[in-house]
Amino acid sequence: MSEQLTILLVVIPLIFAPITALLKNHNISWLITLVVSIISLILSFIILFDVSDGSHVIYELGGWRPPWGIEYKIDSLNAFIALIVSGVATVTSIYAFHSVPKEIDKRSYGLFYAAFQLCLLGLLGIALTGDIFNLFVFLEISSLSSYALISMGKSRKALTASFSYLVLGTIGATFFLIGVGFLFAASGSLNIADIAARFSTFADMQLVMTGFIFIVLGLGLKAAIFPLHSWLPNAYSHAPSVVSIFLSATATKVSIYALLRVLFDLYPIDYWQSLLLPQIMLALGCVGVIYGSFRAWQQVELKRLLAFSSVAQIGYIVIGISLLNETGVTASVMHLFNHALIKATLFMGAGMILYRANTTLLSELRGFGGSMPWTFMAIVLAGLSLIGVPGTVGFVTKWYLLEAAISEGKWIVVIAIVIGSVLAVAYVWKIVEAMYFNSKRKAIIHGVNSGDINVAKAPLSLGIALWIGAAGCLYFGLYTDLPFDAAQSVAKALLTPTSAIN
Amino acid sequence: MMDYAIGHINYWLIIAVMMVGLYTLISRSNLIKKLAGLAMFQTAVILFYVSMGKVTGGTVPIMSTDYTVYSNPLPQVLMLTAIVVGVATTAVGFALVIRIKEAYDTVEEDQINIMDNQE
Amino acid sequence: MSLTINLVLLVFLLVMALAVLKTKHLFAMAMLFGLYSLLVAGLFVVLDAPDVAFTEAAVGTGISTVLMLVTLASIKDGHEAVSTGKTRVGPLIICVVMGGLLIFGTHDIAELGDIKSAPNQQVALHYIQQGQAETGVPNLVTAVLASYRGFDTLGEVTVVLTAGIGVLLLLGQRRKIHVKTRAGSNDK
Amino acid sequence: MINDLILRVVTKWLSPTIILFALYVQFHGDYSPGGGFQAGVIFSSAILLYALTYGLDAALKVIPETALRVCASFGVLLYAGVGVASMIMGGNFLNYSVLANNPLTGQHIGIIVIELGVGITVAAVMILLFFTFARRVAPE
Repeated sequence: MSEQLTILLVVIPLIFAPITALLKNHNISWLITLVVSIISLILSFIILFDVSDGSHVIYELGGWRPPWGIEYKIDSLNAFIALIVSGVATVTSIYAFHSVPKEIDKRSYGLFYAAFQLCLLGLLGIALTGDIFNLFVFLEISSLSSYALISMGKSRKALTASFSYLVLGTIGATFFLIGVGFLFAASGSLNIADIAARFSTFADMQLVMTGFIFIVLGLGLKAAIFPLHSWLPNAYSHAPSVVSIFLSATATKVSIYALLRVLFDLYPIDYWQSLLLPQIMLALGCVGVIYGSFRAWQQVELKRLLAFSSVAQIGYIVIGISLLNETGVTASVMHLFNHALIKATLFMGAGMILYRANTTLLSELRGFGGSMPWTFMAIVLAGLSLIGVPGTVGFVTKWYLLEAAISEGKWIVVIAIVIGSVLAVAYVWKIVEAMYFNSKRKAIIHGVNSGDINVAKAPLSLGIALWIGAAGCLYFGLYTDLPFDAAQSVAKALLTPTSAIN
Repeated sequence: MMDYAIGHINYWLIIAVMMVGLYTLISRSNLIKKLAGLAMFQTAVILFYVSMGKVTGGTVPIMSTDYTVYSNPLPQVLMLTAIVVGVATTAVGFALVIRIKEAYDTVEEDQINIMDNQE
Repeated sequence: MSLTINLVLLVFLLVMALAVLKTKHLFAMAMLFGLYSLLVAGLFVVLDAPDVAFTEAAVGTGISTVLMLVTLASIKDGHEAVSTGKTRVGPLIICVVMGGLLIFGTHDIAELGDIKSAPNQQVALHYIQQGQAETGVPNLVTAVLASYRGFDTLGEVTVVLTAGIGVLLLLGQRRKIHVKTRAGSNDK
Repeated sequence: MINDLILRVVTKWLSPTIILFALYVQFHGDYSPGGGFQAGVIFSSAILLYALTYGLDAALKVIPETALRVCASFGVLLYAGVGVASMIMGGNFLNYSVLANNPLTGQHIGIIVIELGVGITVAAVMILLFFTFARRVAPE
């Protein structure tokens, strides 16, 4: 029975998205989205539980045996990513109840929620599939819906941000397609397990190598790995709050997941070790951490600051992968989860500030911390996690990352992490200083209704969602078992050569 | 050498078209031209795939008692999907261009960047 | 023979692509783009892919070009700005490197039309040998599209729906907004 | 264009022919090139032609926008519905063989229905795209 559940994860949003698209009423569309997200979350939990012992759930779509048909082959990594995506979707849906009516035109509620569900569906599809072309199709579903979602931002810059994301995202997807084509020309197959099993028969073809480079470049663009991150800051800072929260926490993570699949399952590890990719990734990761943190520190606008900090955090994940030992990969996989949690919380905080102050410019938020103490506390908590203070989720990953780097003797990583953390302290302090320590200033009126602090109280749904995130930052920092165990079993499975699994 | 060239020139030309598309996409400032480049780039990739499935002396992959050799249906199926994805992307891109024109009164990326930086 | 036609069409295609790149007049570009798609459709016919040719002719030459023309009509901007016609070094280097890499990669690709190449042997062979027996459909493209890889096609339909939703989100609200944003942008 | 007699007459004859052709492509896709996607695009081109000669408002009278939206969603639901139906009948998602006693008949039913779903969605979305874009063209 649990096999049928895996496909339901994709089918349920697929059935409800077209229905939602026809609705006009906000509350009904919202309720459907929430229910879909919660069902996905429950299903992901069940699936993760089923595969946590290292087994696979195999689902043959259309009843055709792979490699002729499309196959879902769920292991703990698939389930873990699906859990992250649907978990963030659930929290975001709760948050959306009051946020969407404020930021989206009232005639487009149904369409907006439908696009949101399609994005969820695309990301879940990527996370589950075992067929590399099917992955491309779902990548495009999630990308297309995210272009539309990002362009819904209030400022006209959202349009240009969305356009440049569209251009770069499509280049990324097309590079991925070229890579898949080259691999297909060498292997004649599209099933990841099938290609991996027969890899040695065509390993030394130039086709395979070019294919590899294009696949990695394409996914790197989608995952916004430094220096291919240029679309990210604009896209996330100008999108509506709900979209920023959801995409910042999931979209790049899912692309990194796809990259993990390609690096560890599709191609053998020693293949790309011989191409010096670990060294390149290590260097790019270190530079990315420092660059991202530095640019974040330079920003004067909260959402943009957070977006640049995402670039840095992706750097940490890349470093962990490039270390190629169990602790490093465990740290990376865990950071996928932790960063999703932290960034979702911070963007929710930013969204609440936007809701009340109508601006996220740090210079205009003077003294806001005092008038919205709960929001401020949650932001500080998530900020501390970003820095990596002990007791928060950020600390756990940084600790394992350092451990892995030291055991490999990669001191440059240690230096990069230390510099990154110092800069993180600086930019988090910048937020705290702006919101709490600067003297209070009241007249922050841009829009008529909500500029005044006394008029607009942030509604409960926003606060609940925010504190779910913030509590998560703390809880998973203290009780690391759930994500750690999952991440460790994932890392073990990834680092075992694929031939051993078959 | 000659055989090698004849066997590969088809792919080389496709790659050349692909790169012209990519160059149009990343070098032009006009947004509509960019999208045309994007579509050309994608179409060339589609052409690359379909070329892989061609079989000399083969025929269209529709079963019939008159033929025994057929071209490969799989790349064709994949590319049907890719064409649809391409047109979907282009459509959303054009919609964005119209909105950008309304908001900025220009479709030149250079001018838009200048305006964005001024704010 | 078919290789010759193929090559001639490809050369035309390259010329058309360069023309799209070079032309300054956007309406002319739209027409050239339509021609480009038509040539591609012709190539698909030569490559034994009538289904794809059909789609490309309808979509590339039809829908895409019409959408491009409608976009041009609605932005009332017939000419490209002159300053942007020049060669840009950065993009050129990227394209040359990428193109070089791809040509390097195609070094050991099977020749055009080789029945023994991996794509024609591995998975696809099963479709040709068993496809009609297993699905009852003689058009193997339909068999693979609708049955073997039916889930991809479901994804494809979802992409179409997504595009529809996306465009409605962007342009769905009539002209009221149109006037407002215009006025707003003039203020700045 | 709206007042051009030749165009109006030709369109009047051409549109139904195109629609007929679309239906042929739709339902004969198992035996000859074609299928839901191609048929959908061809069908939409008939409506496009009508809209170009008779004007957008006339075309909207033939197919109102709400109907298009419903059709677009319905096609996807039809497709997914076939998948769900095959799950209920005890097979995997989209396993058409279980839809009838004879697997081949099941495959046939499945393929025809999903192609229909594809055709409906594609036709509806393409027309919708055109209408939405065309409405942005301000009258001179």
